[in-house]
Amino acid sequence: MNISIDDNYCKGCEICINACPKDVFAISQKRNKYGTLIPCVAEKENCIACKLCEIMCPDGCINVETEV
Amino acid sequence: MNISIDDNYCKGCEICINACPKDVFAISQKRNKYGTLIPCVAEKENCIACKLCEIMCPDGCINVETEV
Amino acid sequence: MNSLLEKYIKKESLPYIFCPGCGNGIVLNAMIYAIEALGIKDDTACVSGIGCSSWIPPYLNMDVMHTIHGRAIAFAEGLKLSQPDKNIIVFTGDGDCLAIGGNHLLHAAKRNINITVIMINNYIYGMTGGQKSPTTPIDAKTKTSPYGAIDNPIDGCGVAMSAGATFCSRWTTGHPNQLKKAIQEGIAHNGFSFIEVLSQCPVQAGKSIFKERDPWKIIQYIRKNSTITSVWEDEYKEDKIRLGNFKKETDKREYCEKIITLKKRMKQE
Amino acid sequence: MNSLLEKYIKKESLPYIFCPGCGNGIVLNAMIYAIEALGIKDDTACVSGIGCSSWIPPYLNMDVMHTIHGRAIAFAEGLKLSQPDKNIIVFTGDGDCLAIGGNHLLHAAKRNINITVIMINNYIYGMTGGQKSPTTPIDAKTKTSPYGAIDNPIDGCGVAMSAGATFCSRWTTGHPNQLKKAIQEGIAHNGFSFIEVLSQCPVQAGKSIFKERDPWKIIQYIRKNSTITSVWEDEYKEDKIRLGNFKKETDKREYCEKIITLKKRMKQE
Amino acid sequence: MRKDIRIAGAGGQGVILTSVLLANAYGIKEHFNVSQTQSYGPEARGGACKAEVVVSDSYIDYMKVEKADIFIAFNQLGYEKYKNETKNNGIILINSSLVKTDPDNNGLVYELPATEIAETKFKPFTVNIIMLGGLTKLLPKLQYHSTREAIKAGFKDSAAEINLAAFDEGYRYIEHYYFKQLQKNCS
Amino acid sequence: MRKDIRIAGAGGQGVILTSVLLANAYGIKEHFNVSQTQSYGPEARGGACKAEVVVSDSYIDYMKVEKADIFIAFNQLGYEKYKNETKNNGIILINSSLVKTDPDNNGLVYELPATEIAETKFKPFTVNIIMLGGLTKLLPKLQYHSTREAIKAGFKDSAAEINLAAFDEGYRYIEHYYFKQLQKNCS
Amino acid sequence: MLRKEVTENEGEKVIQGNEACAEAAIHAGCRFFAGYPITPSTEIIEYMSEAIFKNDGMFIQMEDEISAMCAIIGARWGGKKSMTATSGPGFTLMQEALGYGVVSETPVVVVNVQRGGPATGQPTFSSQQDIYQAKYGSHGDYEIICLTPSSVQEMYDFTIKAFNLSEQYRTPVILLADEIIGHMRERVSIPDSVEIEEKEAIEKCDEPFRRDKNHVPYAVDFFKGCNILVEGQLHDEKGRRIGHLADKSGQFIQNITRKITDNCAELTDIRHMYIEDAEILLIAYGSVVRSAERAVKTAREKGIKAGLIKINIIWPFPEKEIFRLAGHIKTVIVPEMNMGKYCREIERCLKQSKVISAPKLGGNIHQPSELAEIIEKEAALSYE
Amino acid sequence: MLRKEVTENEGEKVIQGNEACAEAAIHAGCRFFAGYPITPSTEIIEYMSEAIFKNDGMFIQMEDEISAMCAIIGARWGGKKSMTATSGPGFTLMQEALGYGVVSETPVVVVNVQRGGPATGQPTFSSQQDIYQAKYGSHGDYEIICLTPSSVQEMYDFTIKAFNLSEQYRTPVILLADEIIGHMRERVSIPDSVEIEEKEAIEKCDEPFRRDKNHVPYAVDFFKGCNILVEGQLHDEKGRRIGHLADKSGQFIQNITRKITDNCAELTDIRHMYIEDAEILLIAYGSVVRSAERAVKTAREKGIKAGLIKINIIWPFPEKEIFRLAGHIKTVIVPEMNMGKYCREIERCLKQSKVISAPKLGGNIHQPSELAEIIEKEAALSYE
Ligand SMILES: Cc1ncc(C[n+]2csc(CCOP(=O)(O)OP(=O)(O)O)c2C)c(N)n1
Ligand SMILES: Cc1ncc(C[n+]2csc(CCOP(=O)(O)OP(=O)(O)O)c2C)c(N)n1
Ligand code: SF4
Ligand code: SF4
Ligand code: SF4
Ligand code: SF4
Ligand code: SF4
Ligand code: SF4
Ligand SMILES: [Mg+2]
Ligand SMILES: [Mg+2]
Repeated sequence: MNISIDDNYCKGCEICINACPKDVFAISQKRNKYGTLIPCVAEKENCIACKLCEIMCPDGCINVETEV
Repeated sequence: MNISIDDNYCKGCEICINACPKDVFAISQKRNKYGTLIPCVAEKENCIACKLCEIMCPDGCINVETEV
Repeated sequence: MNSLLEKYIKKESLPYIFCPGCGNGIVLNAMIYAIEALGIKDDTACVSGIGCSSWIPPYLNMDVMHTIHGRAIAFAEGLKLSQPDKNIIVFTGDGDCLAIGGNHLLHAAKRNINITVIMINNYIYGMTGGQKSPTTPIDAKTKTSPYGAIDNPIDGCGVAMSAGATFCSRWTTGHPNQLKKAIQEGIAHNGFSFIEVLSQCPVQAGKSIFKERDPWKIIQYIRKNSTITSVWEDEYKEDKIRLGNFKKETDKREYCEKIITLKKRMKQE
Repeated sequence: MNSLLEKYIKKESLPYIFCPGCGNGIVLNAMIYAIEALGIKDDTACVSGIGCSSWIPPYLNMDVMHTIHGRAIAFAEGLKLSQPDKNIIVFTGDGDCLAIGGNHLLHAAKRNINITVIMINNYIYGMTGGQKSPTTPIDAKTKTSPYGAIDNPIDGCGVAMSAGATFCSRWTTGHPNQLKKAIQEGIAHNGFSFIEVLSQCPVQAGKSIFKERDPWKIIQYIRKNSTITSVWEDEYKEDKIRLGNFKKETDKREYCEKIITLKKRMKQE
Repeated sequence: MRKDIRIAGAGGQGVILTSVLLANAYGIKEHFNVSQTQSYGPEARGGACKAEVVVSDSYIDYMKVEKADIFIAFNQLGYEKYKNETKNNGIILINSSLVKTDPDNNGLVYELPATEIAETKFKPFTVNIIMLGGLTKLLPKLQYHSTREAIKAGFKDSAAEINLAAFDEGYRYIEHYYFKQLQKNCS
Repeated sequence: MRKDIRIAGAGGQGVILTSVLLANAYGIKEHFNVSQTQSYGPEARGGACKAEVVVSDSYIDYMKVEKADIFIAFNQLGYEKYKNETKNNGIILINSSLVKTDPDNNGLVYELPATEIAETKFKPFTVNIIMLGGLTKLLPKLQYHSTREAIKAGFKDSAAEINLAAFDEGYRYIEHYYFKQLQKNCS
Repeated sequence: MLRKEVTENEGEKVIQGNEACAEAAIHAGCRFFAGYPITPSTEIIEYMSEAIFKNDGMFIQMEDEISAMCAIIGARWGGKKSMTATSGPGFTLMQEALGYGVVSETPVVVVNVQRGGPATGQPTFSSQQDIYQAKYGSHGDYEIICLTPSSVQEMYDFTIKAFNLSEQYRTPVILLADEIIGHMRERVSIPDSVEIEEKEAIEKCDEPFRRDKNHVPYAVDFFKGCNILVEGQLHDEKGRRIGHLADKSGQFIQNITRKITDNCAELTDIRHMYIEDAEILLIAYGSVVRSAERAVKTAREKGIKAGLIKINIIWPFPEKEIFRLAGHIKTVIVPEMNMGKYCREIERCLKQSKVISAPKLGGNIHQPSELAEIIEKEAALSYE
Repeated sequence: MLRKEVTENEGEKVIQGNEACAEAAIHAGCRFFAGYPITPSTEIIEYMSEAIFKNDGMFIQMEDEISAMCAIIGARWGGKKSMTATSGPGFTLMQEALGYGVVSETPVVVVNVQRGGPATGQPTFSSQQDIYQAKYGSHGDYEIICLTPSSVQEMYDFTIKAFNLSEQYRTPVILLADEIIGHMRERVSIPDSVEIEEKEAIEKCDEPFRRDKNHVPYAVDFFKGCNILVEGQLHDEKGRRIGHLADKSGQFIQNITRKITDNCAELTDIRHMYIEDAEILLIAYGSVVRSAERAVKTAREKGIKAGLIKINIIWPFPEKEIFRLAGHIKTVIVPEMNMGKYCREIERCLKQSKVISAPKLGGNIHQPSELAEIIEKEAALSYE
């Protein structure tokens, strides 16, 4: 399983960080090309694959791959 | 008391004839300048001065004078 | 001539352009009686859109705007805001008010601005010669519904009330005295008033909807088809049209008043 | 990138023009999930007006009309009538749909024509920079109500239902899965569907209405301020906004269907 | 050959319908070029009313009538308004129940008491068809049957019947009157 | 004297506000003629952003900037887009935290790490005011106090405070850097 | 591509202009009509409400003219040829969506049966007052194709042509009739078959707005796998907005205007009469042509060398052809049922000529005698 | 009658064009504003929503532009000077009610801050594409007064003037700005007092629409005992419809057009620069004037005899004055931020000159260097 955040489109709104029931995401120091601070996947192992982050990310950046 | 029908504006719709609870008006053979057959005051004495005819005449032709 | 009309009507413009037996003249009478009863002739202006029914105000010896199709309420709102102490009455038709003008009705009602809208519902576009209107009954064969109207008619009172009108009545031209009273109350009410009048158009609606040209018979038909109620229920199921004074809500504040309060508050600050 | 979006979104147009944290993207997601669940991508077209919310469809890999302010529903009706078998979804905002476009909503609902209207209510004109909209709460200080909004807000669901919408739901961007389901049901429903989404505009509404710029906090605020009910009562008095699937009426016939029946009848005659 | 025909009367008298039936009779049944026009009052109703028909065996340029060859007056108002817009040698047909003509008239006047006939023999609404009957008799290159066909095509069964009878009455009235005239002239 | 000033950056970086404050400082406090213009992205949000200020002691005809006398780049994108639209002897001020300059640059380049300063010493949103501070130092006929006044007038009390501090920091940074440059040039 | 469409030929009929228009629309393949009644165009919506269902099309009476115009654009993208009809006030209300039709390059036909304006004006009288509005009524830069019929037959023929041109150039086309033509009944002949333009809609096309050398984009419809983005902002081949890119935006405006102006020769439709030796020329369009024809004949009978140019497509302005035909003519008279509008174009075009405006206000058409008088006066002047 | 109105003079300020317009409206006596937000005019409604309440006026945000236009007409008859402001699409929607304003002879001011069109077009970019729409956007025959400011100061001054002209001629007046002027900030000086036109409304007048020799009707308001009938049909002195009377109707149209065209001299507002010996002339209006000024100066520096005419009131077209000033000039260049529109009028007016259209599409203003290049090219030609 894999959780990815797409740097290209993330606008740093932090909805994912707040929305994830398992606190999988966290603030990072990484900036994308627009200078936006994008979150990171901090605790992947806590993920319950509810995919709330996917539907809640307004910029469609998050992908949660469950089938491997 | 006096009931008058103004020839100038009557369009012969016969609403007055139908509306009057006391059948005061009747069809006549009199034509006005537009060639319209206008009703006549046939049974003035039956009038109860309810003035329904006044408010129901769509062309404002009828005047019921009560105060003399 | 009706002696009260001598005072209110521009005689030189007579006869009215209305067809013989048209209900518009009756509504005009009722409105004149109401104004006279209130004694507000000089403090009242009338505004109308386009349609036969909108031809009511131009005959009045009063300040009148005969405007464009569907927008009477918008003109009236501007006029009211510029002279909040005056009474503004709008005359409009089922097409003028509910077809092209529906949005202005919605928003004026929502604002609860103190104007009185009298909508003459003859179930048809009279002026243009008998096309389907938003109130045309289902299946009626009009000039633009030759196979019968398929869309559900709109209930003007229902829309006005749900949008926020604080006064609402419906009568017919067969109820001239009730109508006069309703207009009188509507004008006196400090808020948005909506008064619908079911009226006969013996020529166009006569042809397509009632299959009857005698104005009196149409009046009777409409009366018979209606019932007087004192309360408006949303889930009304009877097949008769409701008449009555449905609503008079006094606790909602009026729009101009709110602005005036705001301005007073500003001055104090 | 969200793998489903790879299929539905024109990647070359990204990033969206929406501000960081804007709710529009969430509504877009919910809609895509709904279309995917129904498997109707190729038989569906989206229409929108003008406003931030109306910028949702242009990113879709589907047939889309991005039209003019307030008229999306009218365009959609034409499109639907020309292709009655296809699904037409309208995206619109509180300004687009209830201010300038109110009359088209009224009439489309009255007709019960089978289109699905998704109205994103962010309580403000986002696109033009934060002016009062018909849903702006009373007293809110926006760019055009610097002393506080004085007019009563309109409830879009209330208007749509009273005008005749046969399907009606309201959810928030904090209820993405319920929203997706509602959209799915709305599309499947054969009649006029109205779905309102309470959404966060962290930039404009954030400034003037919520005094809060964090999108998540606004989402939470809206959620807390609302309550999920299963029935819509007209005389609702609580001060919380109602959410839920309010209406699904299946016995009223759909508009296109009525025409098609009519045409069949004509052929037989 | 070009003939300019003008009909005037009041709204509701069937002026326009008369002109339309006439145009159909000439255009469809007699294969002439026709141009039929009208002027309405304020939007749909009331007031004065005028219709014109131009008939020609060649292309019709100007489609309206300046000076009429044939002028039909349904009422006095219409007569007054257009009596001087008729050619010197023109034909005038009046509904003599309602119209009084000027002594110093331009054209040859034919009188047809259509309102009287309608109200006594038929229904008030047949006035215009009675006039059309008389007119058919008077007009050049227009067969009795052509106008009848146009009437048949223009009305539903029941209405057609009474109108055809009224038409005949008008036609015959003028036929008779016309001959009388001739006789008068001869004597 | 006419000076054409151009500021480029991203929406949200405060480019337009900077230009407005600058226009106020020159126009109100220094009594110059000013024309301030901007170009927006698609309606209200996002994308590239540019603002221009023309300052002159006489009438300003053309109100936009063709070649700039002074060019301020808030980010790399802005820098790239307009770097060649600066006069040969022009002045370039960059937010050196985000902008890397070309070696073959036209004008004299001043570097001010505004983002760094903002994020470490103030708040992220003060970037533009730090830049404005540096700019004020660099610009002709513009007093330190004039810009300060414009900032005071433009912000509410609490916001004014932090912005004034940020402004000072930018001003002083360039003052310092500028002298350093001079020294460098001398050595 | 032109396709022969068999009409239900009823041969010769006496019908109203408005009816002829509606019937032609059906023959031209119109299968969607949305409208709102207004004098003097109402007979068109009335006819269509009956006829279009019989021809397997769809009809809807909308809540106003704004939504009617929107609906026909929507329907056209659904693949149905579409039309609406209106008059003065309704035409004004349609302008915003008409502009959208132009920018989105939607082939639709809009009929304006002109009445007297402005505002409510003279609802039952005729005019030619809206000719500039037809060209400039919506905001922004664009060009329009506009036809002006002068007989009931032309009401039929030009409606067919309007549909064909709209398909060919993928743009809204305006049929600008007037009350006289709309309400007049004349004998017309309905042909056995009419040629109608029908482009096969491209399927699965990636750049639906790519243009041919005439600047005309592809024929595309919804639901054919093209993922079309129909856009009211200036846009590229994919429909994506380019409003923030000045060069591309300028190019876009060039494209939508040049597809009409560059093809002006093909869009020129002029008839003339007695022009070979004319010394005094009338230029007319719409119903007034009929008065002009008669006036010119009258003048000829009197030995005056009068001639006539009749303009069937007033927009794009057939500048070159008018100049070619009339550049050398000394006196040009432009009769119009308005305050003198088209004559402004003529004046600009015929710089060497004396251009006389012959406006007619008040709702009636020019009487031929009025025009003949002007011609005679001018003739007398030139003989002095 | 002009009355001195003391402004709350704040002397010199740096403000936006849109703000200057709104502030001027207040100073001109505007006490009613109805509007609907739209880029790039929104700052006007925003300013008014605050300022007008402070000045004892009334503000309303309407549900759309149609109703906004209607509301200001309604309010004006209530006796309050009124204004609305909009851009492209909104201006299009206002056209029907604007026509009603013209026919009912209602003095109101309509501001259109032009953006790129057509349709949604280029919402945040500038254009001068709506100049003909301002004149011809509504159906029917009419004339309009239209001012084109080219600086923030003029945004202030012309707004005052727009109100005065509307009162003087009793007709809607259009302030046709553009995005650049609307959004630009410049230093402006607000005068201590402004002269504003204020006619005392006549009381108890029987024929409220009787005209003076300039064809202008009386100043009348509701609630002054006049029993006014404000009518959108063509009407007589009492407001009664005359649409069925051709002569009277024609006369009415004459009246409402001639009150503007007959007073064209008074309505001419032209400035010029270096015109005495000019051989190449630029004619410009609105923001483009600023580029033209610089280009002309540049040309002069190079020894080219260039000159400039700046038109402050584009409608009515100042035909006579342009001809007087420029009739003899060989080469005339007309730069515009549209596809070349006003140049059509210039061409018609200056028949002897070579009129060169210098259109600029895409949303940006002409760079002075672009214009200088055209001037130089033409200068070179004339020296050949
Ligand atoms: C913008 C516009 N569209 C259409 C019309 C034509 N029109 C005039 S009145 C009318 C309908 C009137 O119907 P209603 O309001 O019911 O009035 P009624 O004549 O039945 O009293 C229409 C469609 C118009 N004048 N303006
Ligand atoms: C006819 C017209 N009037 C006004 C506008 C300007 N305008 C664009 S979007 C908008 C409001 C949008 O509000 P809403 O529908 O709530 O969308 P949001 O941006 O909030 O999602 C307005 C007024 C326009 N484009 N067209
Ligand atoms: S929700 Fe999406 S856009 Fe927002 S911070 Fe997370 S990944 Fe970025
Ligand atoms: S799938 Fe659910 S648990 Fe996993 S990261 Fe996303 S929101 Fe958190
Ligand atoms: S009701 Fe009036 S108009 Fe009708 S017949 Fe009686 S008097 Fe005449
Ligand atoms: S007043 Fe009453 S009773 Fe008397 S005539 Fe009139 S309706 Fe009849
Ligand atoms: S058409 Fe109908 S509504 Fe109009 S005047 Fe005649 S009867 Fe009255
Ligand atoms: S302004 Fe508001 S609604 Fe518009 S994109 Fe930004 S956050 Fe979203
Ligand atoms: Mg009606
Ligand atoms: Mg919104």
